[in-house]
Amino acid sequence: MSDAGVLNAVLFLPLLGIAAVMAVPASNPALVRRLALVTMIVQFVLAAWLYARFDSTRAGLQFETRLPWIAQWGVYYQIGLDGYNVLLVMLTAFLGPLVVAGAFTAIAKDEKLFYAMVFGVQFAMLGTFVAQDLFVFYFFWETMLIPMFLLIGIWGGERRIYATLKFVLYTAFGSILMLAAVIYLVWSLQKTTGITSFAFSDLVKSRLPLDAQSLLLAAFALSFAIKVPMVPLHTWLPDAHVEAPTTGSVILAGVMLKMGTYGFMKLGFPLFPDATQLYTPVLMALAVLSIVYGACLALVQDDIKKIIAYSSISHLGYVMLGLLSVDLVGIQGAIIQMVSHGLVAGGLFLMVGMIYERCHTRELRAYGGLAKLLPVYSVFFMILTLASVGLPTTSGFTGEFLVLLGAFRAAWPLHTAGNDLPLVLAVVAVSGVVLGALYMLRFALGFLYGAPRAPHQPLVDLGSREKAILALIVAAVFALGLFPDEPMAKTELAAKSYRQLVTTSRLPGGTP
Amino acid sequence: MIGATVFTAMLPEHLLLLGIVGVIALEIVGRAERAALAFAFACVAAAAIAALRLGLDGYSATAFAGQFSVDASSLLVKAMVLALALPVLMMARGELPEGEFGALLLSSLYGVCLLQSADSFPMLFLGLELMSLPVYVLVLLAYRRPQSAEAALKYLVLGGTATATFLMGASLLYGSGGSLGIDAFARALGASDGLSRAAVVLIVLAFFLKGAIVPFHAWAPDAYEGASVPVTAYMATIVKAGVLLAVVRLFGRAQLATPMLEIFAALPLLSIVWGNLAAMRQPSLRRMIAYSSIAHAGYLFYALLGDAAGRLQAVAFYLLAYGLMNLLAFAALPAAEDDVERDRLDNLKGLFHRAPYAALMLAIAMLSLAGIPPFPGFVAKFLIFRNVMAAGLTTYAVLGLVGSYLGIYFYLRLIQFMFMSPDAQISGATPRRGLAVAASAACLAGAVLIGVFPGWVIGGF
Amino acid sequence: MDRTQLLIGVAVALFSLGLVGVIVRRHVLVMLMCMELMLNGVNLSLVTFAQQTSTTVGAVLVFLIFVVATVEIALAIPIVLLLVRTKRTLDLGAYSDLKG
Amino acid sequence: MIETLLGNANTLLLLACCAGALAGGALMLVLRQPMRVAMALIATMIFLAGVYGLLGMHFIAAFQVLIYVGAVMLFMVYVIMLLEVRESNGARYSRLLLPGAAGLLVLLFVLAASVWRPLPSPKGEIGDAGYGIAAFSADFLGEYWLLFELTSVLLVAAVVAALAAIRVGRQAAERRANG
Amino acid sequence: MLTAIVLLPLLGFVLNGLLATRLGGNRVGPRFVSVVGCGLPIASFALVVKALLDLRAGGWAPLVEIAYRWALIGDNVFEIAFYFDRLSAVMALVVTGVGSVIHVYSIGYMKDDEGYGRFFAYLNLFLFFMLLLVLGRSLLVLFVGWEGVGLASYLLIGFWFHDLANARAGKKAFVTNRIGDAGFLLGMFVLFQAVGTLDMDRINAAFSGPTLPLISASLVGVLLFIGATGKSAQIPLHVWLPDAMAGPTPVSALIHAATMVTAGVYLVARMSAVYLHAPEASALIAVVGVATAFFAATIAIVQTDIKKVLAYSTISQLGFMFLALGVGAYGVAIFHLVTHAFFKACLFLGAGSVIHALGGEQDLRRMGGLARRIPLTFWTFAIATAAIAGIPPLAGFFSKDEILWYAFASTRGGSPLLWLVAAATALMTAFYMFRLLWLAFFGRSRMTHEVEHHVHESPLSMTGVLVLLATLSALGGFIAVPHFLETQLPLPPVDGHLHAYETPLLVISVVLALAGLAAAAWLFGGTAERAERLRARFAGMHRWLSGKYFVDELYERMLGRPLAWISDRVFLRFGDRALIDGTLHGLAAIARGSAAVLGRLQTGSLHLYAGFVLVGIVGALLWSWRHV
Repeated sequence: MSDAGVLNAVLFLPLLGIAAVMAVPASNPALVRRLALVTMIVQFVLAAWLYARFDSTRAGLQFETRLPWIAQWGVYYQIGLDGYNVLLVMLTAFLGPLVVAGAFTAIAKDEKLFYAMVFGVQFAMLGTFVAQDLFVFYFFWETMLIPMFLLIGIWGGERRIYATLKFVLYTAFGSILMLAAVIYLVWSLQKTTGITSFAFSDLVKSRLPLDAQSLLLAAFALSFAIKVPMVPLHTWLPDAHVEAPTTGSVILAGVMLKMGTYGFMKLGFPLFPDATQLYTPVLMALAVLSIVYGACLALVQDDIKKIIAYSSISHLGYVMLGLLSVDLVGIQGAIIQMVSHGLVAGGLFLMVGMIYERCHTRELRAYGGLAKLLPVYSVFFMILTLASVGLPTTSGFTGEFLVLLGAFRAAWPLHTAGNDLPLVLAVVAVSGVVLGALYMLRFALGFLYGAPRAPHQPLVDLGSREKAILALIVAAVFALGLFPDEPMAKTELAAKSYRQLVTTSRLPGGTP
Repeated sequence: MIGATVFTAMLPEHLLLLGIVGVIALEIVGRAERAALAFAFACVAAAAIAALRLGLDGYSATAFAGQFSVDASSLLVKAMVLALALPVLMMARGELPEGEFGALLLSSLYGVCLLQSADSFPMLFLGLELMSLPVYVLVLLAYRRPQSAEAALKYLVLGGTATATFLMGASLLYGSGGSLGIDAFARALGASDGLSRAAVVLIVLAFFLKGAIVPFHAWAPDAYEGASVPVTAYMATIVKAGVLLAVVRLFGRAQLATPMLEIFAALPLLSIVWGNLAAMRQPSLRRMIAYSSIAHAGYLFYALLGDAAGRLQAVAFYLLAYGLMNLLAFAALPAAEDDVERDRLDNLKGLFHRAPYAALMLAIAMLSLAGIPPFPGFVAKFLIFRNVMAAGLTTYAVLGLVGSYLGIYFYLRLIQFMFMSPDAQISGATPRRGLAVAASAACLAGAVLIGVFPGWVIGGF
Repeated sequence: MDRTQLLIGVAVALFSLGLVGVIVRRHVLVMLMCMELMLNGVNLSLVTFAQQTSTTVGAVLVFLIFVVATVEIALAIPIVLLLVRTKRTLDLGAYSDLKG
Repeated sequence: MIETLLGNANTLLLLACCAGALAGGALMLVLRQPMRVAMALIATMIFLAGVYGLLGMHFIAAFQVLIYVGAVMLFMVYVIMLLEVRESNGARYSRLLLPGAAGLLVLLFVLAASVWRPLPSPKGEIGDAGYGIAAFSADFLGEYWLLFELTSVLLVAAVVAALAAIRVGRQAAERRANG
Repeated sequence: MLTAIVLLPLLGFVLNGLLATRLGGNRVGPRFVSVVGCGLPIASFALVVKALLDLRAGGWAPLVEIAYRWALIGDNVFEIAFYFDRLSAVMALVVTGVGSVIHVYSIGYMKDDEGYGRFFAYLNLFLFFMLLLVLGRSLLVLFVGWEGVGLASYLLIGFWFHDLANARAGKKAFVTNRIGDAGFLLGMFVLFQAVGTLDMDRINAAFSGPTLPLISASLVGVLLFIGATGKSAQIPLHVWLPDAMAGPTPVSALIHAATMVTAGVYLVARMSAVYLHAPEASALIAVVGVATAFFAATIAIVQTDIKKVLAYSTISQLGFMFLALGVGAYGVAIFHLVTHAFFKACLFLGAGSVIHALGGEQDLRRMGGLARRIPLTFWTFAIATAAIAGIPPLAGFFSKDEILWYAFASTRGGSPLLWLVAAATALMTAFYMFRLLWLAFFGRSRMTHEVEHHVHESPLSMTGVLVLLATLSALGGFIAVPHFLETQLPLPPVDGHLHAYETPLLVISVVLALAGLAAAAWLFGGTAERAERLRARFAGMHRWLSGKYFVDELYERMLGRPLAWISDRVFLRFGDRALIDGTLHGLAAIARGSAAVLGRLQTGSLHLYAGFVLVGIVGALLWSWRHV
């Protein structure tokens, strides 16, 4: 099978999975689980193969597929891997099996539908990442709402209905405006250049006046910023995270939030460079605000899921900062930070799920001294916590360090040129390093240390399945912290093209 | 020679007529209860196939100069409408007196088909009446519930008003141009004298009335709720389709300009918002669908804002997606002893655990109606707003999209009831009947088809 | 003012009267008759224009309207009877079970 | 002299008929008893028939009288008499009387203003023989016979519909009879 | 080889961590733990010695060893590389040497602790990161070690985690350090921006080169110094060190006295080329250093917890080192660092031995008269005390005297004022150290009976270490570290006419040391009632001192509470709940309301519906009149 075929296989395997689990009689949940896990593992293997085959010295698309879909309006089913999405696809495929394995004991109700929905999310997320045609991108982007809606709504906690509706309505609102923007963009491309196409490669040829760019950027940015989420569009996240089942939280934190930042990197900024230049200060301020705001809120939460949820807001603020500091180091840092956050937050949510399965509460106060009760659990938890704090040798450090360095590098020349705002923002962002330590260690302090205290004692420590899941995640975390060179080599060209796109003006009169 | 043309050109209509006569005959000999529906089904299917074949062959002819003519697109549209009618017939088995239902449905379909070929206002008029008159009685046929008479009366009175308005407009048009040809309308659309303006406005409003656009929508919720499920499905899909397609035909290649443009944008926009909002707190599925259909009528009329080229494609594809999904929903709706209780949303709570298949089908239908991918409703919505945008009406397009956002909630609400709410206490819901399941399956298949190959389908029209 | 204007004026007047009659009169049968009145208005304008433009089609349409008007009444009456049987009144105000 | 007199007479008659029709229409809105309303409608129709006659559309006038007055209104009157016994003399007007009245005025004004414009003076003179029944029928059966046919389809459908409606009524009656 | 030096302790960490803890289900016994946990550090000590020999063989040309490339972004290279020159050699020797002996000491000290394996794992982890810190070639590697040792100290402070207070202390240490690290990061960024690399030798070269980078050296200096204040517990970030004494005593000795806390000193010395161009930054360092030394000393005078006294004395001594750095005497600072490592380690371990002997008692007020009971501990402790007090010819005397001299005479910001304060501090140092000695070992016993009778001398593994360190404290002064480093860290010039003062000052400092001894003996000799009277006299001052100037309380009030308040009230309650969610819920309510209104419009009355139609027609017609 050709490489492109493999990519398609990776993309469509989840649909096969849906069919498979749906075919199994509900009376045999064990088989459902096994099928789901196997499918996910196969998917990961294929993805890994592609990752290995990915040629980091080649710019542009690889493993590309391009078939007419709605040819008369220039809609093509076009997918492929490039430096922008290769790591994220890898991350998605990597988390897939872990998510499924993590759900084995947690989900007891409607398992068939559950795993079908997990596959649905997987399908939509992968599609969003590999899509190279705006229509296809939007198609997958929206599709993802449905399974997520059901995942949170059916298997969630007490206030799940509120949470899931909030999530969907929040996201859908952004998407609607984005849809309008998409249509307008394509139409204007057609009007100005005569090309009727949704392909990213064509859309970056569009030339729009500044006001149009600004409006379109606003529309795209609204949708992406809700997904990221950036303060002040974040309030769906804590509710969704808290009410969602572990699986839902892991998918949310692990991959879905990245779709927002990915959208910014792949579409939002490159498509409208001039508007981006114009509004960078605002967006950057919001990013830094998110860093600080999220950290501060995480500092005062008593629900352990909420702590991680708010920490996600803070961490994705770094990603945005890196992307906005159109500096190579910052961009690479942002990409790594995306993956890192996916691993770390995903892992932490998995661990919260594990403890929740044992104790059925998420109140931080209900716990204490787990280091004594669950030593193995505590070790993993401590590692992930430190990764989240951004301790060197973990992936968190790689991301944060490069992002901050990049932001600083971008800000310094401006500072010498007399514009101090970016520098101030960068410095404020650095303070996030302290706040991060503050809230995560507060969490660990109440959670692991002190006199042993937990509902439903005696607790059994991690089983081999759980150990395996966490070991894999931790391994990835350290790999990314100690040897980021190889993955970054794969994304380097993409980062360069991003920088090039965002920094070259595309106003109508401008020179091409 | 002429005879041959007449025969071929009107072949679908002839087949329908045959069906009508046959059903009546069966009724007379008293065999209707078993055979009528099957026969009607056969005839409609035959008509649909005939229309499709002719359409794909690109057949076009003018059977009666200035009165009746067919071309490929009109034939394909007929085929689409007739095909949409098939699930309705399947649904009706065991719910309605088959003889009468069959005859009335067929004659209504006959009207719909006429509308697609009418070249003059008398023809349009006959088509409209032939389409509507049987439906008044079809609504009545749901004699399980006392309110159906009320529903029928309301529909009839407002329908009659619509007819009168239409005729008034037609007569004014006649006066302004001395002709009742269909092209007179396009001309009047361009003209700026008071008479033509008044004529155009009245005619358009008449269609708004038939298509349930705010503020002429009021009959729809009551009529839909009063009718029995298959009839509601029929009204929501095929009658609406007939009206919309007739409007498209009426407009032909005419381009809208202010002030008509504004009327055409404002009222549909209003009904998008109105319908979507009002649907939020409806207790019964049929009423909810009614309001949603008001909103969808809004989207459909929006399509007329777009440039003439894409209109038929947009409207036809939208009607196809929308119709399939409505029929899917109604076909999947589990039966119950009491027709009133059948679609109480409260009774649908926890449906997923009682009837997973039905719940999934309903969910798919709702999501598609909400215009969320991967379901065809999204592509349809996209196509319409793309045309509006392409006509340079960015603001209207954005407003319409935002209006459509309001609609998401109540569709999700139904899904929430079916999947996330504790089960309702139902006194033994009777099992689905096979034919309805088949109908829903057919609709699903169709939906998948147009969902995966939208380009191909759109290319057809 | 010339004749045509007069007649058209009368026509639209009858049409309006009919429409308003539907709005204001409670009695079902009266309301139905008001609908007839609307159609009569239409007929008048059609005939006028037909005569004025000396074309046939208007008159043809008038004939169709005769037929349809008859049919509408023919369908309306049984429905009304049914309603009367259930509601025991001809007051249109009473027919409002369906709402919301 | 005589002609002008006749012409004036014609005009006067036309005016009178119009006035009568309008008066009848207006009465329909104000009269309480349905029977009287029906009478008013019949009057209106007859006046209109007169107008048609004066416009030279004799056959239309004839059909107006035959179909409308003869068939429809007779049916209507019959129904009224049938139901009159049940009629509790309820309120005459709906709650929308005042808005309706206002609406009437506005609508009249708007419609009249829209159609108000100098029209080309009629080609055919009054009593023009060109509009005899013969010519009309020729056209009807020649150019418009499709409409004629379709009308028959419509009538068929109508018959079926009416029968269905009546049967529904019967079933309802039976159900009530059974309790 | 350098890589091996670094990795050996890591290996120990991995082995012990996986096999000897509950994570690996305690597969191996304490013997294995001890062998691995002590053997590998000693091995890497040996390797350091070998590396030193190679260095000398190579004519003191720095050894560079590139492990691998961490990242290559555009043309920015980030390498994991090691760098071995005289300075790193000294540091590495101290770290591995003192580290190893403390490991050995721990064998006895932690013998019957349930977390024995975990303890050694952590200690090895600490060594690993510390070696990364001192051997790293680029600031990046140094930073990795820098944060890593912070982690290790966090883990070790909270080693007995069942007591929440210990954990809190650990968290406090980590967070306080993080504040410094933020500054460190910024400093790194500025340097990277200016020089384009983080390799410290390159940076130094750039700053010693003919054309300086276009950057304010003082900015860099200050930013890096912020980092140093965090790690080396200088004002204003000194608050964490005293609390850090919650950890096991060997930890206090190794991390919080001998090695980790001196990382700041190493950093400044390492970046000396930058500071040579940053007089303002240097002045700041000097002032902060001397101030820290002074205030810490004052606090130490009144502490009653034996380890707290030592902790404050550590802060104070670190202050001395920074004073030296501030006046440009980098070599001297390192010299004091070394000697301090010897005697302070000895003191802490001695204190540990005392605590061990008393079964966990740390309060001076419940000791006394131990001299006869645990003589070996006493003698070693006494020597170390004399050393720190600056009694010639012990180690502390030489290093401290040189610091005082350069504080007085250096042309790089030396001044009599600095000398004065430093001298006063030296006096206090002598005083509080001897006070400690007296309270612990002389006078009559104030112990409870059960403690009394189970007092015992520590095992050989501990006392042996004590003896070794005592010897070093005694003789360490004769290692001419400044001279050894002179080629790399030249001593600051002294303007000639001050040379006359050299001998008098030397005499004065000796006198001060002895005065401190005498005062302590006079006040606390026998029954310490004189001290009591003194305290009663200066009750207010005493409260200030024993309250540590209430700095913690101040921070809590100025930073802690406002942060919590803003987060909770402003961000959470107002921002999230009231403002954002409030708006959304409001919108939802509007939608629901309008839905209700529309529902009510649908009255079911046909009249109304027809009315709608009328309105519609009229409206549309009127509208159609526009643009006629």
